[in-house]
Formats: sequence, structure tokens, C-alpha cells
Amino acid sequence: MTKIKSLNDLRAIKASVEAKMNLRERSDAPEKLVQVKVAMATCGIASGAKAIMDFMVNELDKRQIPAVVSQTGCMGYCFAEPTIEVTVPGKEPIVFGYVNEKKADQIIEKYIKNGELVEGIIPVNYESIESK
Amino acid sequence: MATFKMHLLVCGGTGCRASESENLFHNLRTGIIQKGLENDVQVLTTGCFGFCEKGPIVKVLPDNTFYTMVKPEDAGEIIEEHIIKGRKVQRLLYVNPLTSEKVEDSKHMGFYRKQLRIALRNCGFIDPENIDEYIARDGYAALGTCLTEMTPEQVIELMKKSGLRGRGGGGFPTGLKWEITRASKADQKYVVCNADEGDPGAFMDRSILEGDPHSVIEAMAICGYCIEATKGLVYIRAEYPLAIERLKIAIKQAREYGLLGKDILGTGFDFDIELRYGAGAFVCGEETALIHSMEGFRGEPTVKPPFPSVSGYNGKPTNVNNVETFANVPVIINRGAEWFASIGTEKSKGTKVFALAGKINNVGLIEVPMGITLREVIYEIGGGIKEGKKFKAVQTGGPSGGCLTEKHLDTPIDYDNLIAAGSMMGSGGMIVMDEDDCMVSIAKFYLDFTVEESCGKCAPCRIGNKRLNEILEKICKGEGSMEDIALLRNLSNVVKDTSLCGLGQTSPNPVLSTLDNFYDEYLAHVNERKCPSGQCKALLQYWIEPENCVGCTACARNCPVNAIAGERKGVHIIDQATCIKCGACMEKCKFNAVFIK
Amino acid sequence: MEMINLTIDNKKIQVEKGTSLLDAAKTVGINIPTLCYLHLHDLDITNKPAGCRICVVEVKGRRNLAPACVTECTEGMEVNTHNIRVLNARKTVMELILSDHPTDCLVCAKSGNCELQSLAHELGIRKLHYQGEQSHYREDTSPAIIRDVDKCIMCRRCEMMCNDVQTVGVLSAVNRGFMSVVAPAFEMNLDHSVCTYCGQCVAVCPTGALTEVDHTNSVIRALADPSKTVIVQTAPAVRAALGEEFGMEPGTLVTGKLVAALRRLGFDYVFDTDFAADLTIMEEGTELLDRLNRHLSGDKDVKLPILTSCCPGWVNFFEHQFPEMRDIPSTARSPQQMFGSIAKTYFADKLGIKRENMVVVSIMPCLAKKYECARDEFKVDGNPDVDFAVSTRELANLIKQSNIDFNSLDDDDFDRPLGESTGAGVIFGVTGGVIEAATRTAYEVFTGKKLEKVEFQQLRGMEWVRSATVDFDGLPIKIGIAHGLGNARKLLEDVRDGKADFHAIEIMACPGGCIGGGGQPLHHGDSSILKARTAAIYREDESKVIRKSHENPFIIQLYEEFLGKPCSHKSHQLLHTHYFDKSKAVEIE
Amino acid sequence: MASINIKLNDQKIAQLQAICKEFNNDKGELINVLHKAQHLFGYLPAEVQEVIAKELNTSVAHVYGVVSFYSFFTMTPKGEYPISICMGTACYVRGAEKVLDEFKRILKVKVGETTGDGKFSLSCLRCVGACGLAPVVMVGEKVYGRVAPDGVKDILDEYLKQ
Repeated sequence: MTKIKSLNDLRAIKASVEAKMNLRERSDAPEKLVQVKVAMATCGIASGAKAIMDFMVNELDKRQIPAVVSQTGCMGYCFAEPTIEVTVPGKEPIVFGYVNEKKADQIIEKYIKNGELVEGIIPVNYESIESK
Repeated sequence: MATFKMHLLVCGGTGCRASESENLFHNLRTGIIQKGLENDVQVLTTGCFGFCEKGPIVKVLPDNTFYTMVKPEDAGEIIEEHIIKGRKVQRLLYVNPLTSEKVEDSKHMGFYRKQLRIALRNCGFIDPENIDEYIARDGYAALGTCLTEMTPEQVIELMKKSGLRGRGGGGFPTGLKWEITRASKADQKYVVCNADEGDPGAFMDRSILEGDPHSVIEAMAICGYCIEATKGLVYIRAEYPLAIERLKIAIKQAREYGLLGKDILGTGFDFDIELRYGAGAFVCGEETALIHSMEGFRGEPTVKPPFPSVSGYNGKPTNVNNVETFANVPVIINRGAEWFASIGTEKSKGTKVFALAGKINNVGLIEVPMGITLREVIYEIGGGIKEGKKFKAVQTGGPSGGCLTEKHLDTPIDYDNLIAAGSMMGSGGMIVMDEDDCMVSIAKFYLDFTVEESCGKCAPCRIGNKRLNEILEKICKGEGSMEDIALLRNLSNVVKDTSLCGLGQTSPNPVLSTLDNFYDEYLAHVNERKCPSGQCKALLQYWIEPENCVGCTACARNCPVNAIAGERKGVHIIDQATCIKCGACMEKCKFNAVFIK
Repeated sequence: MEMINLTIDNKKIQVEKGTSLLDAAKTVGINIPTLCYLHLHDLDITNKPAGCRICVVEVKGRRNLAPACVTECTEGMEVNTHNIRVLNARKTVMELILSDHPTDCLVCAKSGNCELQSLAHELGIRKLHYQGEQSHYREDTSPAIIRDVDKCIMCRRCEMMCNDVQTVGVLSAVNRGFMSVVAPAFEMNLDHSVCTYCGQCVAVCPTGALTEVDHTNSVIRALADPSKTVIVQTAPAVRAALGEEFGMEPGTLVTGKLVAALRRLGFDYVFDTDFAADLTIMEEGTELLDRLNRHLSGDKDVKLPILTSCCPGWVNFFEHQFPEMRDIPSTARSPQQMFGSIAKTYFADKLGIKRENMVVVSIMPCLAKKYECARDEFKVDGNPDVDFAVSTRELANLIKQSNIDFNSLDDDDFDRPLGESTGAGVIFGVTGGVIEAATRTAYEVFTGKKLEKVEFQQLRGMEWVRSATVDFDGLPIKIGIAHGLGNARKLLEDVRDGKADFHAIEIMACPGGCIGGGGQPLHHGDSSILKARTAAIYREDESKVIRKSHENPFIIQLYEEFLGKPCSHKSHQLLHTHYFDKSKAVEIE
Repeated sequence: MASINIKLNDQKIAQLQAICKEFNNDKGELINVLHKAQHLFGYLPAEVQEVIAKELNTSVAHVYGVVSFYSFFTMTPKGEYPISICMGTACYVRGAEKVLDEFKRILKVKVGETTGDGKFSLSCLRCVGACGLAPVVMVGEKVYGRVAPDGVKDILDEYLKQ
């Protein structure tokens, strides 16, 4: 990693990373990637989030679905751990709770491949600072 | 395989289920099948939308229509009009109470959401182990702004204007604390992040450190700039291995980028952070105890003044803030003091993160603007009480706090209101109790904790809490008297009045607030020798109702102490002297013949 | 000086900035009760953990009550020290402390002299409203100190003394909450620790948690045994403090009454440790001059400075903590042991009795003496040179038990030959005294000249570490003095690191020297008592006709009749010792 | 009271000294040193504390005072499978005490004790922050959520088979 030596350096990094992140999130971009975020805080991991993360990485690869799987912190839905957020290009992100391997498999087969929802959706119930 | 064109999401939260969402779901699904649309439209139940007062909720995708207060008999109309004809059912649309306008697309009705995530802005959004993702979300921009465009005085002024108060429980104005530490002259000063989250049932700080460690690092650097400190220390619980790991990674990445270390962003400002580990002592959440612990001593608090801002770690001026407080700082710099001050109440600005737990459906981490009511938190965000039971109390502030009841449900939550109601904000644990919880036992639970965690330095906390606990135990056993209740109250007041640190000064709060709010329960234990919620074992008696008993012998066979006598096909009787109140008989009886008296 | 105006109990007062509420209140005749607080003003020793919460007062505008001992006065403060809220809180806290304290006051060693007991009385505690489980710990009896920590109230005075003042580091608060207590590592017994038995913990303990091992019954039994000749020696510091136990003003000299009382108790011979102190000067002084002369003649191997060795707490300290430097102190035994050794040889021979039939009792201001006399190297065939070391406090008790009206006793004189002493022997009892006594003799022996003035003011005083240069007829002799083991440590570290170039150093383990010993009447935090005792010792010195050890006729006689000359073979056998490396002596049970 | 008399071999002492050195033999770093030492030995027997005191130039009493203050430090070796029951409020109101009672009943030990065969030790801990899964039990590093008293036997069986 190179050192960030000035505020401009910092802004440049922000711009480039932001562009990359947008690329993988924005629907109209040519590279259509499915994005999966796995909540990997203590309670998530305690309920098996690691296994779900591995499952998603392996299975999406095996089933040749172009996707980015990343870890993230607590989404706040501790009651429904493990939780994952799936963003299919062109659609709103959807959070699924109580994900086990069977549910993860359904999410890939039904939702990611076919747009069919599966049980266990957790509606996002907060505002982000961007909207405030 | 079907490719659905539309989805109907029916809220399956407890609140909505109570208002017949299950029937609604059933009607929608059968309606769709009747119309032969089962391959085009998918009907699903979802988790709680956090809008229980307007339930049941139906959300239609992909057009984001949001129907509120939908009755089972509305199913037909939704299918007929919206799905087949493409016309939204106007009378079911959500009406914006401010504008009285009907909202067609829920994307434009974000304001129904009770939560606002500032401190948690990146939690569950970015990869905490990737600094780039933090930077992409405006990370380190605030530090950049402070270092290049603002003087320390200006930053402090901005913090003061924002109205941010310490989120660790005390509620001391953060900007003022920074100003005092800045004013203390010394060759070395320290920024300390208090991550010794010790309240049982609170996990806000852990979640922030696990989900967004850079926000804390950035804020500590900003604080260092303001108070002229070049060294930061994070005092973190050893019981949080994941948070420690993530924080270590984040510090390493920040160093590699030059955002920690020498000459940050070419401005000549030096700042670096080290970790110090707690070792399982709740009292170390108190800042003087925390500092002694960091110095390698027993975590015993000392009298303030001198405050750490004047004489802290190694005798040097030290600014101690907790994790959540720090997490708010970069946003305040980026968005301005006015923006932050526009959220919340007059004296409590911004949001507060709560760990919602206990007998509530949606256990989890929530962040709400100050001023929200308990009712909103419990019934709309929390999805109501588990198993539809009756709400009894909510405990805030952990062992330092008190119990709030039905009558406080509509009190706006802020620092001052909670204190006025006999509790406190604390670090943000919010434990919900239902009708099955005995409040005397709850008070005792907290006292058990305090007795365990008292450092032992001052007499009232060391011995007083022990005695309080013993009196409570006596009452729970049905051996208490009215004099004990009077003693309990006097001792609680004295322990509060005379203890050395915040731990002892607040430890009797669970006793006092239950005495105030649930005096009847105490009286029942003392006068009638009864525990109204059936939790106090010593006060329970298991009896067999002769009319229901068929003499199957299941209870007698399963009784571990052979306390139940009776012939096969004859009525059984429990010998109260032998019974150990394990409840096995009640569990095994298939005829509801065993009851508690 | 910035002045602060405030009101205490409606009295307007003005105090210097930085004054505590406790001290401010005192200026207008308001005595706020304290318990854990301890302030030895002249020694700058303070203990104020603000843990007992007895001194709480109400400060207008504050949510909680404030501990007066650590709360600084601020401008415009309005304080109430005895309204109902304060009184109720204070009494309730006291009841709490008592609820975790054994109530065996009637048979407690501290009864009548217990700060907790007096406070309970002052506060008018008549009933314990709060009762429950009491904390229990193992009792620990060492050769000198008994720890009955069930009686510990966590005032932390002993911990402060052991760590901050003495830097011995044996005691620490251990455990947490209700089970917290002050104890040695692993809650083991003191005799498994590096304890020096200086007894300063005992000297400040407000309750019966720390007391001395009591030998009074053994003494009574010995006195009652017709087959034993029981002789007693009394240390110099005892005569300057014993009177306090009988209601006399601190600083009252009771030498004559002391002798009379001992005689009434039935001792066959009443002797004086001061005699042995003179003997010590002869031996130690000779050793000093020997090393000095060798040094002056260019001997590179000679160890300088020479360190005094008459304080057993100090000996224990360096054996544990500085074993590599154990060849620096003088090999001379302490006066107590020299006395015992001479008594059971020279004097026993004179009487024509066997040593087994002689019992030597010493009256000491010290608890480490109890350990010292039990050391194996001070026994002959298992028979100790000194049988029992009894503290000043124990002696007072012995006198009371024996129905002696101490105050009405007529003065009496010590027996001869081991009762005759000089002023030099007397000043052993205060810090700087041993080295002043040694200087008086060494000067005259070294220079061959007579001292014009025997008082060396530059060696006196209460400062923790002092240094002075004495002119030995053109040769400047550099002398260092430290009292309190923490200061001894500093001085010793300087010597070790080559930062100090003293010829001789005197060290006393206890603050003030023996007059502040762990076996003295309790000062209860009043350091003016220590000053008064010091003054008394110097008065006794002044009143003596002979003030230099080498002029003591009975010392001269002893050498002539028995020992030959100082540092002779015989005196090495009887009056010198060797030291041990005890750094690894800590054992785990 | 030291419970078990172990004799440290030179290699272990060297390791301990290395830990102390890593922290510049600074007694202010005592707690960090103790954490590392406990990680190395599994517990902090008296001898370990003595070596640390010597290396950091402080008294053994001070080290023990610190060790006995913090509940994270232990002077007794834990069982092969240390069981910790979360006693945070969330777990408590969801029945952690009953779960604890069941462990006590089956293992026949009290909190803080180790079973005779050295297999299990039982302790309570404060909130692990997995309140969503209350009541929570940890066996070693593994977290078991939503544990009911009748599930206790199954958890133990898992380890007894091994």
C-alpha cells in the first residue's frame, strides 16, 4: 500500500474505490455482478455465518454466477442471524435472515437465478445518513 | 421454474400477525391461485417492517407500493385491482401525516422508518477489513478536513455546537471535554477510547468495532489533533476477540496508508494508536479505574477531581470517550454541527444505539433519534413482546439503570428524561421484560452482578451491595418483612449517596426503581409470601387438581424426589414438604392437572 | 497564596487554596470523623484512598455526599457536616463496616486501642440493622506478626506503608468486592514472603487485623519458674514512649519508673540494651575504622561505605532484596543480640549458672526483634541468646496485668554491670543516633583528640534521607542516613550504582527510627508524638554524664575481663554475625 | 494459595521472559503480559506470577493483586472443554440460570470447578454480545445459541464421544 500523503491523495482513492463499488452495485453498468454481503459480527459468526460465507463463495463459483461475496459488520438483526444481504443487478438490496445452507441454496437457485423470493426476508427498517 | 413478475410481501411480524396478517396471507395466496397467477405472482411473509401500528403491511414489488392496515378481506381487491388491472388501491395507501398525501412508492416514504443510522452508518454495509471501502464512504475525509482546513479550536467549537454528549452513559458534552483536555498543559497527552463495554446485555460498541473500526480510529485522530495528543489507546474487553482482530487490521491498514503515524496527510500531525486489554472487570468502564487498569494496576477507581482531562494515564491529561461517541465524530465534521443538532431533542442531540434484547421479538441492534418513545422502540422496531405476552418493564442502563414501565412508554428517550424516570441512558442496553418476570428477582439479578463486580475499595459498595442482595434474597425466599423493605430503601439511598465511583453510586437503582414501580410485587412477596409471576421458586407450590388427574402416574414416575403419591387411576397428591419445585410433574402431565399456587 | 472562602456548618471561613474540607473544618473546631485516612504530617506520609466513606459531608449543589478527606475547598462552597442526611449515611456506613467485622471486641488484642471501636462508640452505634454473611480468611501467625484478616476493613494503610513507605511489597489488596482483603501474594503466610517484620503495618492498623505475636504469657511463666534466672534488657526507645500507655504526655521519659516496674514484675536483673549499644559502637566503630584505614592505605578490595546492622528489619530487607550487597553492612550483631550473647556467657559465668537456666527477655519498640532473636545463628545448641522479645505495648499490658500502678512508682536504677550506659547508647533510639554515637567514638579513636562538642546537629532531623560530612581532623568523612526502608532502598541503589561515595551509612527501617517502631504505643496518625519521643531521647542523652561509648567503664571492664579488644576473635564469635541470600526464600505452599 | 505446584522448566521460563521483554519489561504492561502468559500456560500458576514479577521489577503481591482482581485471569487450569454460560441480562431473562443449573446437575460441579476427569470446567461469563441467540453457552470457542435445559445433555454428549 502506498502512503496517502495529502487530502487530494485521499480524495483520489475515494473516487476510484467509489467508482469500483458503484460498478459492482449499479444496475446499468455493463459488468453485472451479484453482490452478497454476509453479516460477520460475533453473533453472526456464532450462528454460522462463516459457513454461509464459504457456501456462497463456493457455490456461486461452482454455478458460474458472477458475484462478489464480502463480509460486513452487524446489520442489527441479531434475532435472525445469520443474515445476508443480496443485491441482484437492477434490484433493491434484499436482506435474508435465518440463512442456513438449505436457505442459501434456495437464495441462489430461486432469487439470484430467477428473481423468485424466498421466505425469511427482513425489511430494512432504518434510514441511512445519505437520506437525511 | 416460474419467473415471477410480481411479489407480494406480507409482514409476518408479531404485531401484524396479531392483526390477522396470517389470514391476509392465506387470502392473498388462495386468491392468486384462483386467478391462475401462481406462476407470475409470489406471495411471501417477511420479517417485521418496523411499522406495527399501521399493520398489517403488504408491500408490492417491483413497484414498491406500501399498503397499510390491510384486512384479510382486502386481499381480493388488491389482486383484482393492483395485480390484474395495474391500479393501486388508493384507500390502502399510506398517508403521510404531515402532508396528508398518499404515498404510492415506498421509496418516497423513508420517514416511516423509526431508525436513523449515524454511528452504525457503515455497519453491515462495508467490509470492516477493507479500508478502501471505508474511504469510499467518506472515510478519513473528516480527519483530512480537520487537519488541513480547521484549527483545533474550530473543531472543538464545532463539536460543542453539535451538542454531542458522551454515549457511555454519563452524557458529558464531548466538545467541552475536549476543550478542557486541550487547556491542560503537558508534554504528553492521551486519547483513550473506552471499549470496555461491560453492561450485561449491551453490545453496541462491540458491533461498531466489528463493523466499522475505522470510524473510531479516525475520530481518535481528530480528538488527538484537537487536544494535542499524539498517542491513542483503545481499552478493549478481552472477551471481544473479533473486535480486537478487526481493530488490529484497521490500525495496520491506516498505518500503511499513512493515516496513522508520523506526518499524517503531509500536515506534520503525528498520531498513533495502541491496544490495551481489559481482563474482566466491569468497574473498568469507570474512567479512573480504566486508566489504572491500563497502567497495570487493579482497576480501582479514584476520587474525581482530578479528572482524567487534567491528570489521567501516567498522570498526563487524558481524554476518555467511548466507542459510540467517537463513531459519531467523523459524520459531525463532514455534515456539520447544525445537521447533527437538527436530530434529537433540545438537550440530547443525534441518535443513540441500543441493544434491544430480552422478551422482544426483534432482538438486535438499533439506532434511533433521541426523543423517540419507548413505545415506538418496543412495538414498532422491536416488533412487540415475544409470544404475545404482556409488556411489564424495560430495563435501561444495565446495572446502573432502572426499570421503566407501562407509564413511561410514551416518554421521549433522552438523557434527562430517563434520569427523571429513575433510570439512565447508560451505554445502551435495553432489556425487555414481560409478565413472567419477577421484578424482585430482576433487582436481585442486577445486585448479584454488582456484588460480583464491585472492586471492594469503598465500604458502601463492597458491603452495602452485599447486604442489599441478601435482603432481596430473603424477600425472594418469602422470609422478608416490611422492615426489610424499609431497610432496603434506606440502604439503597445511602449506598448511592456515599459510594466512591459511578458503580456504587448507581448500583441501587434497579432496587429503587423496582421499589417505586413494582411495590405491589414486593408487598406480595413479603405479606402474602407469593411471587405474582411465579418465578421465585421458594414461593411456589405445585398442586394437582383432583378433577383433572386421571391417575396416569406420569408425574409420580418423573418426580426426582418421589414427592408424588397416588394409585394408578387414582388421584395423585404432591407432598409439599418433599417437593423441590423442579416442575417436572407439570411438564409431564398431559391433562393439565398440575398447577402452581 | 490564594485564599478560598467557604461556609462549614454555617461558619464562614477562609483557607488556603488546596486545603481539604477535613483540614478546613478543623480550623473552626469541627472534627469530622475519619477511619481510613492517615496523615503523618512531619513524615509526609498520607493514606487517603477515600474508601471508608466515614468522613462524608454534604456539599450544597452536589448530588452525592463528598468525602471530606479528599475534597478540596472551593470558593463559595457550602458544607454541612452533621445534618440528618449526613449522620444517617455515616452511621449506616459504619453499621455496614461492622456487619462485616467480628464482634469479639472483648477478647480482641486491640480492644481499648481500636480506632474502629472508638468510632463506633463516637457515632453512637447501638444496633446493627444490616447483618449477613461475613468474610472469612485464614489466620496467619508469623514469628512476629499475626494477621487476623477477618478484622480487615480495607483501609489500605498497611498496604500503603508496606509498598509506598517501606517498598517491601509484601502486602497488596487482593481479590475483588466483598472478598477483597489486604494480603501477601497468593494469600500465603507472611513467613513465606519477603516480609521484614518491620511492623509498620501493625503500627497503623486501625483494628485488630494486624497485631504482634504476644509473648507476655511466656514471660510470666518464666518469671514464675524458680529454676530460672530471668534477666531483662530494655531498648532506648521504650523509655521515651511507655508513659503514653499510662496516660502520660508523649515525650515523657519514664526510665526510672520502667526499671522499678520491671523489678516489681520479678525480673532478677534489670539491665539496659543501651549497654549493648555501647558495645555495638565499640565493635562497629572498630570495623568502620579498620575499613577506613585500609581504604586510606590504598586497599582496593575494602568495602565502603559500611552500613549499620543494628536494625533487624533492615537486615531482613537487604537479605531479601539486595543479597548481592550483603558484604557491605557491618557484621556486628544488633545490641539486642550482643546483650543476649554476653548475658548468657560473661554474665552467666559471673553468676555461675548454666545458660539453659537463664532466660533473657528484651523489651523492644520493634517487632522484627521477635524474629531476630529466633534466628538459628543466635542460638547455642538450640538455646537462644534472647528468649523473648516483648514490645513496648506488651510490656505495658504486663504491668497492668500485674496490678502495678505505674504512675505512682518511684524511680529506680538499672542493675550492674549490664545496666550502665552512655548517652551514645541512648540515641540509638532515633534516626541518625547510631551513626552519631559511632562518630563520637570513631572521631576520638581516629584522631586521638577529645571532642569539644558531642552533639552532631548535622546528623539529626526527620528528613528521610540525610547526608553530612564530619571533619575527622582534616579528613572529611561522608555520612549518609536513611530511615524508612523505601529511603534505604534509594540510598542502597545509589551505592550499588556507584552514585554515592559515603564512608558510612546508618539505616533504620522505621520512620523516625526505633522511637517509631512497630512495637511502640500506637500513634494513631499523630506524628507530633514521634517528634516528642525523639526530643525525649536527646534529653536523656544530655542528662548523661558519660556520652561516649568507649568511656563506659563497664564496657572497658568487659573488654578487660572477657573479650580482649574490639573485633577480637572472641568478640567475632560472640558479637558478630553473617548474612544470608534470602532472595529465593519465597516458597509456594 | 497456589493450587497446583508446577515446576517451570527453563524453556518455559525463557518463553515468559521473552513475553516480558516484548513489553519492554514495563510494569505498566502487566495486564498485557498476563494475557499472553495465560495464553501460553492456559492459566497463571504462582510460579508464573513470580517470574513475571521479577522480570517486571515489581512485587509478587502486586501481580497477584492484579490477577485476583480480574475475572479473566485464573490460577486453576481449565478443563479440556471449558464451558461458559453467558449470564448477561438478555440470557438471564431467557432462562440462562436454568441452563446453568442443568450443567451443574449433570456435571456435578459448581461454577468455577472442573470435573474429576478434567474434561469439563464450568464458568459464567458476562455478555458475549450474542444476545440475539440468548441463552448462550460457549464450549471452548464454539458458541451454542438458544440453549434449553433439555439441550444440555446433547451438547455434553458431543464432547463425551470425542
